[in-house]
Amino acid sequence: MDERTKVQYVFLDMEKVVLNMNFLTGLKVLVGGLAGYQLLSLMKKGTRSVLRPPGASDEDSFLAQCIRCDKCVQACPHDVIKVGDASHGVGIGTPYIVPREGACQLCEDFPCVEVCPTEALSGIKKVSDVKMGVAVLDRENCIALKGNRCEVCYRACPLIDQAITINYKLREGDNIHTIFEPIINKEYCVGCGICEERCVVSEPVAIRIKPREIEGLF
Amino acid sequence: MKNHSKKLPKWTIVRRIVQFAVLLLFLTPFLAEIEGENFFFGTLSSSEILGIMLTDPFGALQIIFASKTVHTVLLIGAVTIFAFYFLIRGRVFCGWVCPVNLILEFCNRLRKLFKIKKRYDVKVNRYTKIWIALIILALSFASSLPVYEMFNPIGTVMKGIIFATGLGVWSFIAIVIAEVFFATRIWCRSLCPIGGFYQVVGKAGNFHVKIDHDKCIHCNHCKQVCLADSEILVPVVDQGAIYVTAGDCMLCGKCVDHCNDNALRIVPKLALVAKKENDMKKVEEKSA
Amino acid sequence: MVISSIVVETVQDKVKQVAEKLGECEGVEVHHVEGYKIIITVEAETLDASYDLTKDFIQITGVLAVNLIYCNFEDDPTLKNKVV
Amino acid sequence: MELSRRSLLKAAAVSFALAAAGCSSSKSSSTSAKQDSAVQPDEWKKAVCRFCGTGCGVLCGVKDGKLVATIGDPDNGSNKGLNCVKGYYLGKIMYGEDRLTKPLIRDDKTTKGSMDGFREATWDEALDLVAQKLKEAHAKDKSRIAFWGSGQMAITEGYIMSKFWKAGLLCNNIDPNARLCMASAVVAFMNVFQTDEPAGSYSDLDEADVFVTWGANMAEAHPVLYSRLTARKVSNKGVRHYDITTLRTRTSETADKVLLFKPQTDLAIANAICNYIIQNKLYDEKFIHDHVQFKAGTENLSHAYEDGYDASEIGQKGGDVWNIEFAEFAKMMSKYTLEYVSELSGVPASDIEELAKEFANPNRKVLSLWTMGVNQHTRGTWMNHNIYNIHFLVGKIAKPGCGPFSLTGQPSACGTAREVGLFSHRLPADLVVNNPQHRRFTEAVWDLPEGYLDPIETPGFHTVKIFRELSKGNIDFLWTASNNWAVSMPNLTRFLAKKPEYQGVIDGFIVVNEVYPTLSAQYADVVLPAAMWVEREGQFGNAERRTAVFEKCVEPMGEAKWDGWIFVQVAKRVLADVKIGDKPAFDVLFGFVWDKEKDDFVGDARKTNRLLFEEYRIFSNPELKPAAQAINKNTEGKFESGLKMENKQLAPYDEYLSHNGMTWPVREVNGQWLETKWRFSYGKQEEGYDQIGVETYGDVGLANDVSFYKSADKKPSAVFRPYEEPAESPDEEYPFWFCTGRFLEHWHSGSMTRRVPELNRALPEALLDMNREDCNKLGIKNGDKVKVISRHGEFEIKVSTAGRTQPNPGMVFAPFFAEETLINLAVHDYYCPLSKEPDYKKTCVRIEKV
Repeated sequence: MDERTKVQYVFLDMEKVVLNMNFLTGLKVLVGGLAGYQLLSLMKKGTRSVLRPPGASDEDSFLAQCIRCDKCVQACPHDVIKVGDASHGVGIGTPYIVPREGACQLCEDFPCVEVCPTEALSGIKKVSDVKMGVAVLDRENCIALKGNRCEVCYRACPLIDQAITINYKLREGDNIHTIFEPIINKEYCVGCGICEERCVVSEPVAIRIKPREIEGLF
Repeated sequence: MKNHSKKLPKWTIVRRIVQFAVLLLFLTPFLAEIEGENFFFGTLSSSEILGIMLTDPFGALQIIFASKTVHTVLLIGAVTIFAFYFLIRGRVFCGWVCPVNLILEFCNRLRKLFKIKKRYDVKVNRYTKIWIALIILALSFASSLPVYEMFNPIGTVMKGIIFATGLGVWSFIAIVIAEVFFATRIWCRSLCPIGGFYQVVGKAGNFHVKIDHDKCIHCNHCKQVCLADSEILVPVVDQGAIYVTAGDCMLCGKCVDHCNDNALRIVPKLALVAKKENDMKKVEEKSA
Repeated sequence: MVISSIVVETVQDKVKQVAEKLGECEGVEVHHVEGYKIIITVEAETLDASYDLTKDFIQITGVLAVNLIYCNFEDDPTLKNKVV
Repeated sequence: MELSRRSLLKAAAVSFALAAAGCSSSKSSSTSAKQDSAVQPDEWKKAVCRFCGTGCGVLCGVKDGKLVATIGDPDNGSNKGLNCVKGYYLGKIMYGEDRLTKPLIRDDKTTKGSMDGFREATWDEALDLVAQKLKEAHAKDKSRIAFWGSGQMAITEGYIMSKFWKAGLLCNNIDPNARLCMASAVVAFMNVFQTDEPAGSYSDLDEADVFVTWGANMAEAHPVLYSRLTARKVSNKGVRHYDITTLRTRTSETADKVLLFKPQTDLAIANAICNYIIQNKLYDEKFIHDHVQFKAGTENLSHAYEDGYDASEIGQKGGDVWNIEFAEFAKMMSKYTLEYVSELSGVPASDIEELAKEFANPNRKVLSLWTMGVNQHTRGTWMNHNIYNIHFLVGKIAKPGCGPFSLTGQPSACGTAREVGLFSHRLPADLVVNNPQHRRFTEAVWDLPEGYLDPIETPGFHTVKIFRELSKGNIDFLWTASNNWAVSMPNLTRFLAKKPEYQGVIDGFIVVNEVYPTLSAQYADVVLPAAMWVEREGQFGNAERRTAVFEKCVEPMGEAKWDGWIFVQVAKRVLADVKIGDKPAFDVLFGFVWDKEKDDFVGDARKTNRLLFEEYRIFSNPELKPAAQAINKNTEGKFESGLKMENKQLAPYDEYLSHNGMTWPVREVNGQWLETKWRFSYGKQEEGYDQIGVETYGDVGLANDVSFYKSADKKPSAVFRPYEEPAESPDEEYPFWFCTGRFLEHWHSGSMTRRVPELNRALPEALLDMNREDCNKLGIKNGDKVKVISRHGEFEIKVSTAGRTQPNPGMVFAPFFAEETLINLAVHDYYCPLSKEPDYKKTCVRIEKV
């Protein structure tokens, strides 16, 4: 058998494929595909405010790169990584963290990043490489700002005295007590969420993590 | 006359053992959580065994299309798996590893057991799954999302057992319903894009079902039990080819086990050689 | 009810007028004005309605940019159907 | 519901936007709905926080017989409505899901160590059993019974127990958990001033120029006081804070200078400061002349680990002191040069010198503050002495903003443990059992025949001794209340029957008054469910001598009963056949508060507490009882001198209710009761000075306008105390110092705060703080589980390098609040030979990765 026969053979297969494609089925697939595309683009907007595990790049490329294999979930020794369900839109099957229910403990060796087969979680060598988000203090509900000695977020912070520092200021109308005001330093805060997990105020929690890079949609 | 007493379905037994072993393997991290390192963990999308990264090549393709970049880690894991199936036969994955197939085989048995009659038995061309796979890759490229991984019932069967989440559960349920009530093996035969992917890869497989034309009595048992599609056996049984070369063959060995005349065997043979021999046989027959 | 928060950036000396204008829109609430930035919340029945409401903000004289910051759409009835 | 959810969502949305836009302001015109408090209380009652020694005032909101809210009392001058996070959630401590509400009896001793094996019982059955066991053991040998009380008992409760045990059972085996916490301070106070508790008050914090914290992590352990210290610093640029510590804590973080010393060398650092002051003649000559007598004492005390230590020769004479001249004192000090001490302690000589200069600077008011780092020390009493020595040399004591101020750890360590005399060697109001005049005075107050208390002239078992004897099977009956010894005692490996030779805790009969199934309850034979915090009326005495009343707000939960009621019920049963003179003993001791017909106290909570307090008040107001006054004034000349009991004069009970508590001595001036903020300091009583005390007993016109009228010869003692080696030092086998302590979120053994979900969430587990360098050496990662092993025991714990405390290499730290991480299994029980307070700060351990 010569080379030509071989090539013929290959083409024969291809031919079969094309011939076997019913036009109508093809149309259906096409329409379905387009509809799916529309749906996906819409759903994509739905994942913006979810906190991703360490090493996630911006949301779009994260969604592109995450193979939804759940290895990070299995690798997390603290069982805090959850898997997105249908309500996460296209984020379905992707890992995320709800700090209030279990914050990232910033393991020294980052097993979640270590096991990621794609680059969805990557680029983390040390804690300061992490940029999951940034903590935001709810100034209305924080009891430390009212003068109570709380600052649980500050003492729980794994980057104590860097990511959260205390601003000592005299309490208004009281010259013998100080307000220990937690200050979040964006350049150091990695967004692990331990502060949110530990905060003693509920409904609403007085310190929350704003997921990284929330950008305008419009 | 030949002895028609039932013989031991050797291939099926071995295959079942492998299928369940794989299932167990993926459950090990959950069945026995050993502190520290598990020798295995992960899902079918991506896993690690003894520290070796294994990644589903079709998933990896989607990631590459979606992210428009190629990463070495991803490649290493995917190429390892790809090479394995490339060397043996693409759809060995479907026949021997995929849990969905296992479950569908089981469903099929149940259906037979309960004698559920299908009012429709929809048939879709077995090449459709290649198109689906292509569309998925195109969609992944266009939407920057690994599209199939969001619905993938294969990953979900595992995850489903473990986490019970994901859209894949729904696609899986849909598949089961279709299997039991509407169409026989339509998912595996015609729709599953991973099957489609491996169907293409399967062209290059180096293991084949071989027929001994002297023994074949054309009883067509083999076609009835074929997990892929009976038509892949047509060239060997009816047209004189020696090897089953269709990309769809899963090397499940069902045809071998069910051939009462021992006409079928699974043999290693380079793909090109097998094709060449097939062609020669054809030429011979024509000339004869 | 879909609730979104938006930072509207304006020409420095138009910030007051813009804030007033925005305040007049239904479902829009102005929370804070600082420098050239205005912080508002938008309430609408669905995501699409939110979008319709906010896409015209850029037309208001003095508005330089409209940035969506946060959007809670879990209560959007249309989305619910689509997803499941 | 929907509306509030919406407003919350909106508030969150706005906060994100504010942050994203980089807006600084919180004064947004946000319309987010204020969280409307779910329930409006019917009435607000006054109480005192039941945690640390600060004594913050709180208001309790009561509705339908339930405590629905607690807030800081804005009218309380001390905390002005502020609380720490524990105080913020104070009310929730009463409503943990597993409150004990029925008496429990264990029939099978082998089930000890768990709550299994208990059966519910009636009060009568439980009380009868307790009384019977107590009576049996008491009849066998008085030394075979013991009561372990607490600085968390209310004053009247401590008073009842003290009276029952000392006068009713004529037994001195009664001690409080304050022994683990304040005993070194107490013994030093008695040695130095012959009267307990500091001269100053919290107001000193508002006036000091220099703060020196010695082994005190105030930022965590005295949160609201620390807010006050910080306020002084924030509002006055020149104010400096020196933190003298063995490991960096949150307190170090705000200090201007941290003097990080090798454990135990604080003794030498204080002496180096004294020496520097002496060598450079920076001392206040006139003050020394007018007020100070110098002494030296026994040295080379060795270490109190063996059971026989107290009875040994050195154990017996360890407390001896004798007078010396100033020159001799100076000579003894001269060894402690900056160079020598710097070498010994690891603190730069320049830092010690700088601090010494601050002390010596006549224009700077210096306030020394200390707690467990100084007290829980194998030379705790000595270390207290050494701090006083510095203040005496420069005359900085008993003046506003100036002074050595010992902080307390518990809400009523002063009020109950110390003032009521719940110690094995004490009687109420600074009196001690081995002084005949003190016994006579006590007999007079308690209507006992003369000489009745002579059987208790020998002090009983101190805390560590009680538990050592219990573990060896030498105590048959132990009763504890308001404490959790099975978590807080050191060397639990010995005390919790983890060794075959120490099974006493299983064999002995143990009664525990408890509110929750703590580890102590799990080792009990009988658990008596006690009323908690504001389920009864009570009184606390805090670190600044402030006595304050907390009102009863709600009924005790279930069948729980007031500790006072439990004590008296048992007393009634035990003393049934005992007579004092010709009267039934029970009637003599408790007849005045007990209604036999009713089988209950004569009045309600208020009346009963008032009656008890008014009797207790006679101790410090002897004019209320002629027989007592006669001994106080020594009118018959039977004794060397009078007693000056009025030095800690108390106001009538109701005065404390109408004020937010008052600091004793409280003096009656023109029908007004006026508190004293600065004892021994002459000035107007109205302004908080000790005018009446100084005028009555002391001398006006001495140096600094102070007069230490309660001290022998009106001169307190500066006692030279040298540096001596710690009990254990790191070696190859046990290379780490292991220090223990407390954190802000949890109170002591965590039995209350860990049942408040918010607090438990804030700090869910105890971690071992380690230095990263050490971790790297041992291959340990943050979060790894390790085993901490000492010569005495071991426990497992997770490692943290997060930095809440920052130990230097060679030092590790863990808090003791978590009963699942029982760190005291490894902590040794070496104690200060003088105060018998164990050293929790310096166990040597090794660390192994699990």
